[in-house]
Amino acid sequence: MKKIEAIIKPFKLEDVKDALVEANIEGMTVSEVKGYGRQQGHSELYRGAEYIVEFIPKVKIEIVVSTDEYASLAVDAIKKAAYTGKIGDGKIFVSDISHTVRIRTNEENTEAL
Amino acid sequence: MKKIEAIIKPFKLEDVKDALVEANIEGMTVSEVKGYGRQQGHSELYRGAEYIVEFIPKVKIEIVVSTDEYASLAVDAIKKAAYTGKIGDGKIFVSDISHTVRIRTNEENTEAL
Amino acid sequence: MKKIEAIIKPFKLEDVKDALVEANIEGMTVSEVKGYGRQQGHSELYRGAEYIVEFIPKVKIEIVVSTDEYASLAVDAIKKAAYTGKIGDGKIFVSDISHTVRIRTNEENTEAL
Amino acid sequence: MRNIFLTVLALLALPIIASAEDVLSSGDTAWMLVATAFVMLMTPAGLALFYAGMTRSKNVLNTMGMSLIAFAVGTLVWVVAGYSIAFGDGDLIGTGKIMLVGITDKSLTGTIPELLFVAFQGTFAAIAVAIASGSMIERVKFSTFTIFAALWILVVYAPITHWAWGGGETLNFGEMDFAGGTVVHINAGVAGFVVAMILGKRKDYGKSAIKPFSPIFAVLGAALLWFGWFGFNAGSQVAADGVAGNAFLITNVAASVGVIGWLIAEYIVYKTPTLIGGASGAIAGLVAITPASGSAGVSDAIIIGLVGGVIGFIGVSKLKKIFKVDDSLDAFWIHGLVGIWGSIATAIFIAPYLMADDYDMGAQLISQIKAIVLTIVYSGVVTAIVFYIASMLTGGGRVDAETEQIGLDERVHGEKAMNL
Amino acid sequence: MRNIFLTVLALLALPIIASAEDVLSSGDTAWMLVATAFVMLMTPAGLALFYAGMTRSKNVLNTMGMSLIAFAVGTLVWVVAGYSIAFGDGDLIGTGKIMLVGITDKSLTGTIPELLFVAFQGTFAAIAVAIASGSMIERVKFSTFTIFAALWILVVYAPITHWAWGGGETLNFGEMDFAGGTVVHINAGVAGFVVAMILGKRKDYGKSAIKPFSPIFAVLGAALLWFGWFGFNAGSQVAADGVAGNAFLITNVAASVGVIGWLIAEYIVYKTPTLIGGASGAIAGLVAITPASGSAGVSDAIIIGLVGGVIGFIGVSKLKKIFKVDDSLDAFWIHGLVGIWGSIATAIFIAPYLMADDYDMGAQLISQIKAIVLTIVYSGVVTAIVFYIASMLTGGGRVDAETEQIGLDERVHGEKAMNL
Amino acid sequence: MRNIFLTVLALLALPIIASAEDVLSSGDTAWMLVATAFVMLMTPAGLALFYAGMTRSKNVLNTMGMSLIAFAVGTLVWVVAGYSIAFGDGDLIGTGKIMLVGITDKSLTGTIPELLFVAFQGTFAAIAVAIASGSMIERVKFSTFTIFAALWILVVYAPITHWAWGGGETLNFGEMDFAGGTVVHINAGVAGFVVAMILGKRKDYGKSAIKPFSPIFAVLGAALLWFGWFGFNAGSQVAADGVAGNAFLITNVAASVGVIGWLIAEYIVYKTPTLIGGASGAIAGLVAITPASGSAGVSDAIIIGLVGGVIGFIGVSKLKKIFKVDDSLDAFWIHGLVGIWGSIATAIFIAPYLMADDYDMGAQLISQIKAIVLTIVYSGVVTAIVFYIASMLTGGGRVDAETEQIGLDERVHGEKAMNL
Ligand SMILES: Nc1ncnc2c1ncn2[C@@H]1O[C@H](COP(=O)(O)OP(=O)(O)O)[C@@H](O)[C@H]1O
Ligand SMILES: Nc1ncnc2c1ncn2[C@@H]1O[C@H](COP(=O)(O)OP(=O)(O)O)[C@@H](O)[C@H]1O
Ligand SMILES: Nc1ncnc2c1ncn2[C@@H]1O[C@H](COP(=O)(O)OP(=O)(O)O)[C@@H](O)[C@H]1O
Repeated sequence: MKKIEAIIKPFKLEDVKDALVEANIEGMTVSEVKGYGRQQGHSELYRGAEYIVEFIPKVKIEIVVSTDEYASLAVDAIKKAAYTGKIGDGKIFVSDISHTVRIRTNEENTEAL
Repeated sequence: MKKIEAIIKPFKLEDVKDALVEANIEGMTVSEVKGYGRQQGHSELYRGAEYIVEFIPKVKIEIVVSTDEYASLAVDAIKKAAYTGKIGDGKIFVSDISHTVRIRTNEENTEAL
Repeated sequence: MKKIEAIIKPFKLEDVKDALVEANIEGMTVSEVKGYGRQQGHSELYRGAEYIVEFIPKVKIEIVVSTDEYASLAVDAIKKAAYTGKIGDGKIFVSDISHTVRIRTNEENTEAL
Repeated sequence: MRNIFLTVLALLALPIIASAEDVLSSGDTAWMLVATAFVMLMTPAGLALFYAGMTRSKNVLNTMGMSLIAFAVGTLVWVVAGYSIAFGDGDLIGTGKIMLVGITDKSLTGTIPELLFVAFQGTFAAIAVAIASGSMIERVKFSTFTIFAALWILVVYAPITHWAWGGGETLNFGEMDFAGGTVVHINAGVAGFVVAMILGKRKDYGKSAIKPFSPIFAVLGAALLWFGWFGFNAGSQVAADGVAGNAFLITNVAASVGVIGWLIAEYIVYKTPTLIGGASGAIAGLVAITPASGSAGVSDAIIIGLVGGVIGFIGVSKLKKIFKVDDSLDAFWIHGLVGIWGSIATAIFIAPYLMADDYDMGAQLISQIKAIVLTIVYSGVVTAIVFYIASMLTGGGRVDAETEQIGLDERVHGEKAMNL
Repeated sequence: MRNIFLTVLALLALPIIASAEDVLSSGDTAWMLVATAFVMLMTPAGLALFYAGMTRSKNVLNTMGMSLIAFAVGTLVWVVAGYSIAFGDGDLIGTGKIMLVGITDKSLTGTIPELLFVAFQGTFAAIAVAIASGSMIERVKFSTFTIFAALWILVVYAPITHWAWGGGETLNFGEMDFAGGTVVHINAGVAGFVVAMILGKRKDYGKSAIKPFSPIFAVLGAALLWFGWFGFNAGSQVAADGVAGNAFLITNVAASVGVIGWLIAEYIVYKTPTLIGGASGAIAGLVAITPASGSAGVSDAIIIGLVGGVIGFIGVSKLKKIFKVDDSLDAFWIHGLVGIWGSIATAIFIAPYLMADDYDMGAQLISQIKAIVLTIVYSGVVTAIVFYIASMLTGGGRVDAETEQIGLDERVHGEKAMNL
Repeated sequence: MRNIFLTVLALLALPIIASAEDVLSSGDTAWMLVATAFVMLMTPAGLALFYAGMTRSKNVLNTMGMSLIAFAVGTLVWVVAGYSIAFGDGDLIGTGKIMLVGITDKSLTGTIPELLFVAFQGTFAAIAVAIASGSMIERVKFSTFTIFAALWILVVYAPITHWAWGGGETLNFGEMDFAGGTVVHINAGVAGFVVAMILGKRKDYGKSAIKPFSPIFAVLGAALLWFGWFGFNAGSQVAADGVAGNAFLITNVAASVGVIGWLIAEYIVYKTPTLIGGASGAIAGLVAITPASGSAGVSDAIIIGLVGGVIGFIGVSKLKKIFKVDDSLDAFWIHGLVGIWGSIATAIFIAPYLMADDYDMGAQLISQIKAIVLTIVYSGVVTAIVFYIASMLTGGGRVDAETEQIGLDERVHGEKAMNL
């Protein structure tokens, strides 16, 4: 089983979710994170004093899928939906999951997904 | 070493923590996430307009343990404590950790846990 | 590729970020988490009633790097910058990443980082 | 107060009687100083929070900023020219008091300083345009709205006020509008609706969930509006007397039953009495009683407010869907529609002790309807013109799509509602 | 004001003197219009925020909603029947003013319009039951509370008011209760405590950490309560005069030393002066001075308020643990216990310039104690009955366990305190 | 009001005339009861929120707590000794009214109860030291500030008040300071600046981003300050008359153009009109008009307020960088610098109808400057001494480095601004 973690721009969340659902991936977990990278934060004003916001709000999506095919489907869906072409679009990381359980049913691994 | 990630219902956090502590697992990291899955969000009202909340508040627990035995102890503890039998109870994912450090003491791997 | 996850004290974030940037690691993702461990939470008062805050605010930093050398550079940088010597300094976990994509450019793996 | 003076003086039979009316009363002045402060609080605090609490978190500050700038700009244009247009001499339009020329600390309006009356009326102008901002949020340009607010007060609000209260004769139909049901609420509601039509819908409207930032702020805002409304309604008597006392009591009753009416309707339809519903119900009850607050009794107020709350709920949750206009915070449905109900009810529900002996309900109803129609037509047409001008002057009235998506707080103001 | 009139008139020796007392004073009316608005603000804004800020985030809106509905329902039942019971003619109970029959804009109470007096007293009834809601939060049904609020005002609050202020003779013991120490605070505190006993503890009480949503809102709420309390106490003089001025000053002083007393006690015991403590101390000081606000001097106020703050702290942090009743937001400890202190102190600490020449402290202390006991017994017993009735009518007074766990905001109102 | 009495009495030619001035006016008293409540609200609600909203999330409660404790302690020391120093008899310092000895409910100040005047003036003392707290936030010890607040009111504020308003002759230069431009604002701004210098910079100042917790609270706080300022300025007439009406109107206008001025300046320089800027502009406009509120006309107010807003912006965004003092919330730049502008402008911009026939602008300007210099020197020097004493008594005036880093809310108060 594979876990896909994607860091994307917050306003793309809705699009990415729709793309994943279209690719038949119907489970995911989302969290709010802050990203540091090439994208320079916008500057904010505070009573006339300007400062750079280094950490930029991002959204992290985590999806666990059963097969490598599903994994590349997911990666493709995210890539397309999260794309704007501007710096800061984010990254996708894939790693291995050795074991999965669905708490409600006690199903394991592929069935649990 | 193994990492256990569990997505559970927020109000079960206290129970799960207690179950883990009882199983002698005394370290964990918790974060607030939003989940998308089979569980349909409740509908919320906004001045008479109804809409579905697709992303449902969940809690993610991350635990790193030294051995496979501990891992299955942890999985069992979580499974029992987080169970309600209703849709949306959540999932448990297990993966590998190759290296661990305790910052305070510089201890590594098993000793660091 | 390696993923480094570090759980640190929130007020050390700025120092750790600076240390990582100095080590030429220029991408990271940060989130707010709550930690449970040996560090006892401080007690809070609520209208005269005292209670222990078991979950303590922590910050999680996630960094994906291309090589093992970079990984140990990162671990060292974090270890030093996050150190206070007091209980609750946190932990560093290292694991494997099998695949990486940069959404903006479609670059993969090492180039994506 | 006035009475005992007159009694004393009458007994003395002195020539001073003729001018007794034109003497400053410290009691009336004390009340009007406070009433003006109360109405002031309604805009940058009450409405600002009521609206901000119902806006999405990414646009909260922009919404709040519109109430603030509406009050600032409104106050300025009011003393410069608005008061002259509204309360100067003339039939179709007032003149002669530009920059308050000729008014001194000794000038009186009734028994209070005229300068205080200027301030009191200015707060009405400002809140009217701030109410209309609720229809435009999350997409209108801040600059466009600022210019719109200034123009609208001069060209739409001040003339309508002149006809209703300022001495205009041709366009005064003898309507009863004690505290601004037509002048403020219908007028503002229609104006908001027209601008919402011109602006078009928000991109997300009807698509994704638009969650209110915080019902806490909406309720707090509504409570402050309710508080301020005592100045609005009981202050419109421009004296601290029995009619003001009556206005105060029925304002409080109408707001209360507005809450109850809305929550019951909501409970029946959705099984969920919401806080935003309760807050909105209070406002609906207050809007409904506004024109009647100088004439209704307590049982009238119960009917007017309760029906007001129910109509508001129906407007927002049912009728709105039919019209397909993204009147974002329902300025039309809460102020316009409920305002029409209040204006009609004013002619029907009158306390016996405040009803003229020769009161003719049929004739009065016709007066009310004439005034409502005049307001809708004039406000509807001229608001559109004014908004087009404001848009032109600012290179289009709507923010670009990226700003709308990312949020106006970050992009327009460089700020965030909360940094936790 | 009254004096110069009398002087003038006396000099003229005219027959009008006899009725001079029954003339409306615009100054007094101005003050009472404002005082009523001030007290109104205390419930849907002041108390709503003070309580909401101390509630867990998942129940914030429900707590706020209770203050809102208490005010709405309270205002309605007050004009329908409460005022008649409290201020109508009769010994054990008042009658004859149902739906305010017979009262017009010309009716006076002292020198102000009676309709305004109705509104003023109505705000007291509403806040009393809202105070009691603090003992029930996070578990009582919204519907149960709504019905309870209506019944309680009619059956508990209005009769007690009638005995203290409304002309009841048999059950009036000559107690000094200028602004409602017994009528409002002890009464509400006891009522809250009794309902908390009936409801039982919250599931988490004493187990897991119950963190207040936001001390910011608690402090803001306390500041608004403090502000409104000037209307409560100085307004209870029903005139703008020297006694009102005295009441104003000592109210401010007592609140201030209440803050200081609580924070010092907290610092001594826990080394941590909290903001919620400071806010609670202000309320304790205000509760303590309420019955004495028409008679104490400034040095009396320092003692009454300071001790009030310390007693409040001891009640909440020490005595509460002994009683094992989950009086969630401490309505009894802050309003009941401190109210008892204030009521007793009223007989002891009196300004020389406000003390009757033949003042008998011993006799007065007995009057105070009789009134306290009557209030505790009557409120205790009848509140329980009323709450059982309200529970029955709504299928049990407590929400189900899942709702309690998930939170009332989501489950009862379908809303969230903040969507960031 | 006074006039008609005099007229009536004059006509009657009775000997009562001589004492007519010393009679309580219920109208004036009504207004002053309210004005005092308004100014009270400014500190624990208005300023507390304005400042808390601009503080980092980890120190929000501490900042709020300073306003609360400033008001509590300020009120106490004011009635104990402050009022005596400020308004007792004497040239350099007042005496004879310790613990308000000799003042009863019948004592008058003009036409209002003296006890009310005590309360009114006490709210000024409290807000002055609370304003100064803005310069010290995020690092001063809570205990140090508490003691500082008490001492400062007695040793700095009360004497300066005595010279300006309380009957001091030697150090009264005939300056025009209607509502406290010098007494409150310049004084507090200088005091804050001096303490900021002594304390030193916050560790993060100029290094990492210091994000304001929430502009929502800053705007709400500013709106409440604006509201309260009507009591501050129009209340300083101590009567409900034409001058109070004038003061009310121009206060509102100056605040409005202050918003406009700041936002325009900000837009020109940074292209970003911020909400915190708008809120700060309102305060700048209000500070600027304060000394002139008894004498300026509406066109004067437009100039004074607009320039006030622009100067405030320049001070905060440009001049502040030059001075390198971490005046954290800009008490000096907004109250001190803008206060100086207002004080000078008071002598220049006067309404014709309020200008004395023999008005000598040159001489008046010199008076203004003398009073400004006296205030800066006296406040600067004595504040430093007072702060050193307060520091000594509390083992140093600054929290330890770890507390500063982790946040004062958690470490000093054991609380968190929001538990979501
Ligand atoms: N090496 C990394 N490890 C973890 N997260 C990263 C890494 N590099 C980038 N990120 C995340 O991806 C986001 C986008 O990266 P950035 O360099 O700003 O632009 P781009 O995605 O266009 O390369 C960052 O804000 C951060 O959250
Ligand atoms: N494939 C997945 N990857 C990551 N998280 C998932 C996945 N499927 C479900 N989840 C998480 O588990 C939660 C519960 O899943 P859901 O399908 O709603 O019910 P159940 O747990 O009963 O199967 C979701 O809200 C989501 O957070
Ligand atoms: N086994 C674990 N798995 C996941 N997170 C852990 C684990 N142990 C500790 N942590 C995280 O590290 C933080 C610090 O651990 P703690 O035991 O308090 O002190 P120390 O780091 O000094 O050993 C915890 O608050 C928690 O977030």
